Amino acid sequence: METLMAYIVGAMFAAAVYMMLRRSIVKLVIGLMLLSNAANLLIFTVAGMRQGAPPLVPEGAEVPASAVADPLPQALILTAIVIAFGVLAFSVVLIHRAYEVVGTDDLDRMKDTDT
Amino acid sequence: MSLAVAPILVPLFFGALSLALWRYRIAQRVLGLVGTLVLLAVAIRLFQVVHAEGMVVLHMGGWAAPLGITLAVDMLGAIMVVLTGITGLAIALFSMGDTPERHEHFGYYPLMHLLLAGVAGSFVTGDIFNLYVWFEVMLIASFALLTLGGERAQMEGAIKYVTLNLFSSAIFLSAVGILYGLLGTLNMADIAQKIDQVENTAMINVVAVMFMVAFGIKASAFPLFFWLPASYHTPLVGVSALFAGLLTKVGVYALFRMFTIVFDHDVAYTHEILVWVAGLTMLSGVLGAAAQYEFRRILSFHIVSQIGYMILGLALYTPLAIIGGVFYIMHHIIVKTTLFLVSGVTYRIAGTHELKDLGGFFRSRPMLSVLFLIPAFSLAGMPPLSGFFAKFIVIRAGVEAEAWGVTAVALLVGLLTLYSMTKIWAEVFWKAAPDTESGEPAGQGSTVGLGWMYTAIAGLAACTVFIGLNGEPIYALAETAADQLLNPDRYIRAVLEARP
Amino acid sequence: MNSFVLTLVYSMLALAMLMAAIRLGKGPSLPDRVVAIELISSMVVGIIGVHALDTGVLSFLDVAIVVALVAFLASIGFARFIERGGPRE
Amino acid sequence: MIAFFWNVILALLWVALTGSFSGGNLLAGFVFGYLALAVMQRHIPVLHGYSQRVPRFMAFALFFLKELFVANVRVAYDVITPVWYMKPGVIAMRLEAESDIEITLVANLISLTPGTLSLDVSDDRKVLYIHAMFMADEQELRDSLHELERRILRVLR
Amino acid sequence: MMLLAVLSGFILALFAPLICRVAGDRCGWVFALLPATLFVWFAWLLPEVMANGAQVVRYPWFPAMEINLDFLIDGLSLMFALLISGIGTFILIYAGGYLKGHPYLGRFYVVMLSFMASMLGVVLSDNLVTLFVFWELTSITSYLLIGFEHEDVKARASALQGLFVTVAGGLALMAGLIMLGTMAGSYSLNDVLASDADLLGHEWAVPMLLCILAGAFTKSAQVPFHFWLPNAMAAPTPVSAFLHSATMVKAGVYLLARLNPALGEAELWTLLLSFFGGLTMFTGAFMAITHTGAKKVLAYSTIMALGTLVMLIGIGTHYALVAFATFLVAHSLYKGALFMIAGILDHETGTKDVAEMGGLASLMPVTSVAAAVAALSLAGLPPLLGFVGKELMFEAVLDAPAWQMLLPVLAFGAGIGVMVAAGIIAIKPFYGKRLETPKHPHEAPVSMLAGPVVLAGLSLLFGVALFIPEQTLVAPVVASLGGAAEKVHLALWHGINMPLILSLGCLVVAGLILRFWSRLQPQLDVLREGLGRFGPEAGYFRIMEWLTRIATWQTRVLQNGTMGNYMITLALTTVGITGFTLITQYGVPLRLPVPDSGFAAGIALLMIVSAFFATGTVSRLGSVAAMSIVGFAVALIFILFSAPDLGITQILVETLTVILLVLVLFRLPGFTRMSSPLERWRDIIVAVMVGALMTVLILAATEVQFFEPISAEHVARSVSDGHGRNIVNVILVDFRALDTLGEMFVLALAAVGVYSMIRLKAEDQTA
Amino acid sequence: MMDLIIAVFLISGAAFMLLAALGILRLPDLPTRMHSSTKAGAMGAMLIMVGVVIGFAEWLALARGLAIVLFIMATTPIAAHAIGRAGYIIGVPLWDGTIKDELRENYDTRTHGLRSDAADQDEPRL
Amino acid sequence: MREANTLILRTAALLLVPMQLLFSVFLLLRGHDEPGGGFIAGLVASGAVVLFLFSYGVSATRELLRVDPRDFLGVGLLIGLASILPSLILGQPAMTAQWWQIPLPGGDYYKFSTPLIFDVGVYLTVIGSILTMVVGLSESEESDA
Ligand code: NA
Ligand code: NA
Repeated sequence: METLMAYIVGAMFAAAVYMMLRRSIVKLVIGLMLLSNAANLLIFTVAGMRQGAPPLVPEGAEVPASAVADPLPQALILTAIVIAFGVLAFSVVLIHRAYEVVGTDDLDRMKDTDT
Repeated sequence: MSLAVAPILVPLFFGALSLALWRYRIAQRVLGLVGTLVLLAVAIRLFQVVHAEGMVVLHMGGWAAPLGITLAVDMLGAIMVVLTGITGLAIALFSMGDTPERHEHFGYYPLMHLLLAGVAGSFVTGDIFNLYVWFEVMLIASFALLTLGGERAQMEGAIKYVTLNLFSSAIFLSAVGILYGLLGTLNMADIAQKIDQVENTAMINVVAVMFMVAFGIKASAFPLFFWLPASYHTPLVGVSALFAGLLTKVGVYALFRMFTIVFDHDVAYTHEILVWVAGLTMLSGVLGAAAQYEFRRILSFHIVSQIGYMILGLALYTPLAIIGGVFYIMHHIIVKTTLFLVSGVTYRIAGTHELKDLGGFFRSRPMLSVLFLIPAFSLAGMPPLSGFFAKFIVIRAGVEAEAWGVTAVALLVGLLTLYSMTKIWAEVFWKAAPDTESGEPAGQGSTVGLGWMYTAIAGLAACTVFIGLNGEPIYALAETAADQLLNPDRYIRAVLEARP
Repeated sequence: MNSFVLTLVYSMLALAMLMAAIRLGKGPSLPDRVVAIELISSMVVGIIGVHALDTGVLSFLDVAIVVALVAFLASIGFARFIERGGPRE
Repeated sequence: MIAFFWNVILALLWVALTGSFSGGNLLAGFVFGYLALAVMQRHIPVLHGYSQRVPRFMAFALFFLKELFVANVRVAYDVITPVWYMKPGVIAMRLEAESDIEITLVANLISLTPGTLSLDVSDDRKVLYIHAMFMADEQELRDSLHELERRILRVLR
Repeated sequence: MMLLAVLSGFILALFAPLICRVAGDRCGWVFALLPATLFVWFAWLLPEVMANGAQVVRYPWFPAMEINLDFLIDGLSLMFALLISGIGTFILIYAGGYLKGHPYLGRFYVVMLSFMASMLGVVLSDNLVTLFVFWELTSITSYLLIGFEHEDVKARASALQGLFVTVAGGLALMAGLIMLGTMAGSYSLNDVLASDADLLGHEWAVPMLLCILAGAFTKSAQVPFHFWLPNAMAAPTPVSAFLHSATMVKAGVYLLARLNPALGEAELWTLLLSFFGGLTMFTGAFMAITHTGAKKVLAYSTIMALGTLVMLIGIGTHYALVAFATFLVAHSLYKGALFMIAGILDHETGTKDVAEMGGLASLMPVTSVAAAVAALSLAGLPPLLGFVGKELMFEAVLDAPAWQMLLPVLAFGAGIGVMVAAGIIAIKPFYGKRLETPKHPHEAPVSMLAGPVVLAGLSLLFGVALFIPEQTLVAPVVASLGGAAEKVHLALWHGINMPLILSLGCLVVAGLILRFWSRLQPQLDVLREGLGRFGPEAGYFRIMEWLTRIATWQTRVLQNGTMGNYMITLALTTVGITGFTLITQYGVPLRLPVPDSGFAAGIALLMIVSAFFATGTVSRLGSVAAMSIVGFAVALIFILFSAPDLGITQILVETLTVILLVLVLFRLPGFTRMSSPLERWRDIIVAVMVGALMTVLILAATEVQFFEPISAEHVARSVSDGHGRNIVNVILVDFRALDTLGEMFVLALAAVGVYSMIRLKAEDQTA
Repeated sequence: MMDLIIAVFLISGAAFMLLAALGILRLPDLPTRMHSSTKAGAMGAMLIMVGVVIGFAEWLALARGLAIVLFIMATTPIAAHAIGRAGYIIGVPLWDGTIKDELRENYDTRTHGLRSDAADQDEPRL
Repeated sequence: MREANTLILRTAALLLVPMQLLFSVFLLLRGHDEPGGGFIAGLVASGAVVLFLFSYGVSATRELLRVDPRDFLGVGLLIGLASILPSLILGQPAMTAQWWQIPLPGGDYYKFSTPLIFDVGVYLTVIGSILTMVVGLSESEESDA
């Protein structure tokens, strides 16, 4: 599965970057969403994927009966998901405000600060 | 014995408290000052302990490394934390006089505290993923601070800032993931120790390079710096100053941390890249500044350029070079903050940042002029200010390492920096103010609160003079820091062998 | 559980999801797409159930509960958006 | 509703008293509680008719499942076959249900039954607008809808 | 004591504004007390140094970097110190008169005193770095002095030019000094001069030499860096007088003289110094006669003198060294005097153009006499010290080891030039027809006359009583330069020899030129303009212009404001550097995907198809809808691969994201296609490159695992030590609770950011 | 035997899902598609849950299964109502074969008010 | 403007919101042992309030909550930080978990701990954050309309 996921995640990164390269700020949102999903899946994939063995200890047991999926990357991804959500929420509102203030959704017309 | 986490918890606490008291503006202001003062106090205490004991290691939650998150404060970390405190306090003081009421109503102070928490967290943590988390805390606090005014330029700048930094975060996160996949650990000391045991370091190099890109973006290294000049001149001046002083330095710090303690396995490859990065960063930043005619824009481009010097210190990877890099970081945080704060005063008085519309300040405000000249000449590396010694050490390291090309660039960039600073000096201070009879700035702005602002600026300027005139003890600190960075074994042992 | 049955069920669900996704892609109106999402969230509940049985991990059912309880909020959000006069596409 | 609440509390009390928190024990507690309430209902006004309502609910559930299944098959047939047999349309249905809960439940259960979909309630809450798929015999449709409403109300009232 | 002596200027500078306020118009006299005291003290040190040789006084400052406030006291440094403090005394007095009533007099003295102190620091420092520190301080302070009349655009430009050129050289000097220090193994000048190390045989020798010369040449205004000096005349006259006579520009000369014992043997040193020195000498003299502004003429004559001094160090013979020392003293005296006189002239007449002056001698008798004496010294006529210096110089060039014929020719030309210049300064304004000037001239006040009179008087006194400079100044200097002090013997009359003949020749030609001076002016103007167009100053302007142009171009290319370009750069940098590392060091681990679970593969495919749909669709809402399918699919992947917590979180977050999006998207425009097909293809290529990199990275990373993950311990200790059966949650709230703490704050920050953005907007609307 | 029952429930559930998917793919307009998705989807999920609960044969599974079914039954029609209504209000076109529309005339597009008076006098026959 | 989806949605919300809130508390409390925890629970609870918000509008939601969402935020963060206090007071490394067995009637114990307090802090913070954003956005939407 990791091999397939490698291609899938790569494709997702590509899609994310493509969207982030668009001139429309609205599309940027989609790019950011894809980007964080791609990064999370990358961690998930690289850490190794195991089916049907969630890192839970059965009631009454000290340790899981058999090998379980690595819980640490899961914790990391959970953190990353929530962080990405916060960032995305902020970005969405930022983009909205930018659109309101600048009056265009064309990134190429938001050059005031640079030139 | 949880001193190591204090620089994080203090601003977090004051930030949370300010948020809880969001209705009370005065409370926010008081907490702003008190919080940064306490932060500085604990930072200094932490520094003292580190100074005495070499390193402070804290296993959070009592989980010994590498199981939990371990905070590991060595000299570099301690220095950075103290600088965070100093900058924080200066900004808080300045903000007392310069922050519009409506910004105070909408979270200015909590955001400031939490930004400091993120910065301090990045400096004390010894865990790579935890570093990511503090980066994000810092980043999103900076996003919010950047957009706090709601102006057009802020929005435009923020979009670039946000997007490019998120790209960096994604690469950072991916690199952490791959690193974990390879080594199965997140603790920096453990990573370093395990890398030492890896024979074929090809993949380690790949990850190292990814970190280099991610931190390079945060540090605004060439060719990844675009977000910085696009945004740093847009927010409130206090915010600009805080960013200018601290934020990019966190990226630089991360490079220093990772490319000494952790990725020292193939210096010939990794640090050679950094040499190029350093040279090009210095040059492109300073040229960018030369093309600008707006006070804060010039300063912003100079951040980029100066980052190059710091990276150069790391890239040359000799003890002296690392010392120079650390010294440079210390100097630059203070000086850059001061310069931005000065721009705040001129803006307050004249209502513009455009050089062509400014003028007459030497005539009307000699004190401010002196307070500009000191950091400006310091930034340009003029003796006997802090910047001179910073530059001198790096250049000397460059000469001793026979890195002629990049050393020549560093020298040239110093000259061009001076050019920019004199440009500001001539236009803002020397030149008579345009459009006024008296040649003095028009003075639309209110002068209420200027006292706070001057206090902050004067305090920081005193720091740069102090470092300049009293380089020896500062050098000794940088030397200790460099020594620790170049002997990762000590760091590794301290972290992995410390008991909770 | 019989692996053939599971494979069959999985395949059917996968096919179903694919078809729903096609509707999502085709639209033509936003409500059409939302209907597809709604259906897919039901399928997700089913899939999680089957997977829980497949692996014998009861805890997965909790995920299904959350989906069943919360996923419809997206539809409500879309509906509200549509009614508030969001541009029609 | 209050009676049901009581029943649940009794069940929980049972669980607490027996000290074993398993589904079976909870169910047992519920059954014993139900019996207790059935005995008591004559003396306590809020419990009136509770014992009848539970079997009525069971019966309704079975009826509903049957309806659900049958109607689903009907829709399925039309979906699978290439030609459309359906005659869709939007009809207005006079509501017997009065309270918010009743209206909502009626509307939702109508929505859950294949072939009908509650679109909206009029502002005066007297009419439910329904999209129906098979309107070949409109009267039969209306009858079945009213039948469903009556059954629901019987469980509720 | 030495430290105090050097730093006293800085300390006094701190109080200068206060003193000015208290002492009022007489503050110049007060300030002059300091250099006067220092002069006496240095003079008092002189006999001891002559008797016992060089002394080094050490004060630790920054010992870790070998940067210390060490001072080297020998003949050379004391002679310079005496000149600085001595002339400085009169300059400070003079400035009080010249700038009387100026609103910024306090600021002026702050910088002036700092400048003086810096200059003392340069000449007295034993430490290479400290020397450099003071060196740069002179650049900074002179920048502030040149730009003193800062509301005049020309003053600002000139100040910048001076600073830019000298600091440019200064930076090279820094590199050179570091190299020198490293090669010699010490940053102490005394050690360097006494070093046994084969400095000239070291592989760094040539770059080191070139760097140091670059610093010295720029500071001392050698061709082709000389142009900043005449422009520096924008400064108030007391500044020019000080800068030109004894300080600033002499710093370079001092440095060369100082290092001569260590580096003088290098052939390159001899060649470069004598060539550029000679060239500068000639150019300065020639340019002097093409100008009519008194200060300009003097400035070029300074360049001539600087060239001469450098050339003499380069020649390096005994005569040359004696000539160097003598000429140095002579020049400091007459140049100081002449500048102050020029200042008096423009102060009294209101014009700077000598051509507009005439017949002032009767109105300003004292000034005219002082001018005459100083000018004679400048012209090199007996019995003034300038004559002795010039004779010695001719002597030196005639047997110079390098550039055999060239140097005497240049020297002859220069001799003519300075004579003409002297004539312009001393004759033209004072004698001949009385011309009307903007202001009615009077004799200058005492404060302004004291300097010229004393300095001119000394020029005369030293010329007549040659033993005084010989024993007190020249011999110690020659000793410091590595020459034979005991062989020093100065005399006015050496018999009829080649130098004398040359001098006479100069006099004749100069007389002729002066006779026809006004008639020559038009031709000279043409010449000057031609030089202005092609000379080094034009080069400077071109460099500055190119700097701006390159900077603008670079900024336009890099920081062009186009977000797409930024992203592409970032993406390609990432791909380039990471991909390069991966491919060259690891290889390309391509494997075909063989999913072990068909269903999971299906979900993954659904995910990516939806993602592509979200990217490709023209419908904004379709895109958002597709993204929620992506979210569901990701959640399913998490669930199928044993991460229920992740699955739940993903679904919840996805749902809330949709809600947020619809709340905001409502007020945003739809997708519009803005890029051209070409741009789209470019973006697709970039995106595919990033995607390919990530794929290859994952493929490689999943092939290699060096160590077992540490999480085995988390699993083992979750229940026993963490008291929880959901290991992920135990990690989140216990093992790695700090992450979660940070993450809480991230969410809170996002909320505060969002809230402030929308609320501040609401306030805008109501406002 | 038990396995067979489970298999029947699972497969029929999946079949309903498939049916729902086919429905929303094939059916001609928004309301008819919603008929297919909401009912068949919920039905499918419920059937699968029954199979799952039987398969686990645990009280906890039953409780969870019941909760899932309950939640699905509670939320699906609400979502359907919201979307259907929204789609109708913004005028997503109905299929040509639609034979009747008693809502349109009662709906005030300006105030978004919905009257009852013009409705068919459809008194419930008791 | 007519409030969207009045009757059916409002009534359904009245039924569903308590269910969701209850479920969120359930997820919170048992998150240490089974899937769940402060984040997940907080997200579910936020979902519940969002449903209420969509059905009844901003002012009704504000009444329901009684306090400003931003107060949740500050309080949640402070609770999260407060969970660190016991370890600091006891002089243990910061964030060291403390476990207390609280006896229940019937001989059982309830495990009360600082991680739980921490998780409650997370829970409130998540609710506070999301509600601050969503309520704020809805408000500005209403003021726009
Ligand atoms: Na020589
Ligand atoms: Na977390």
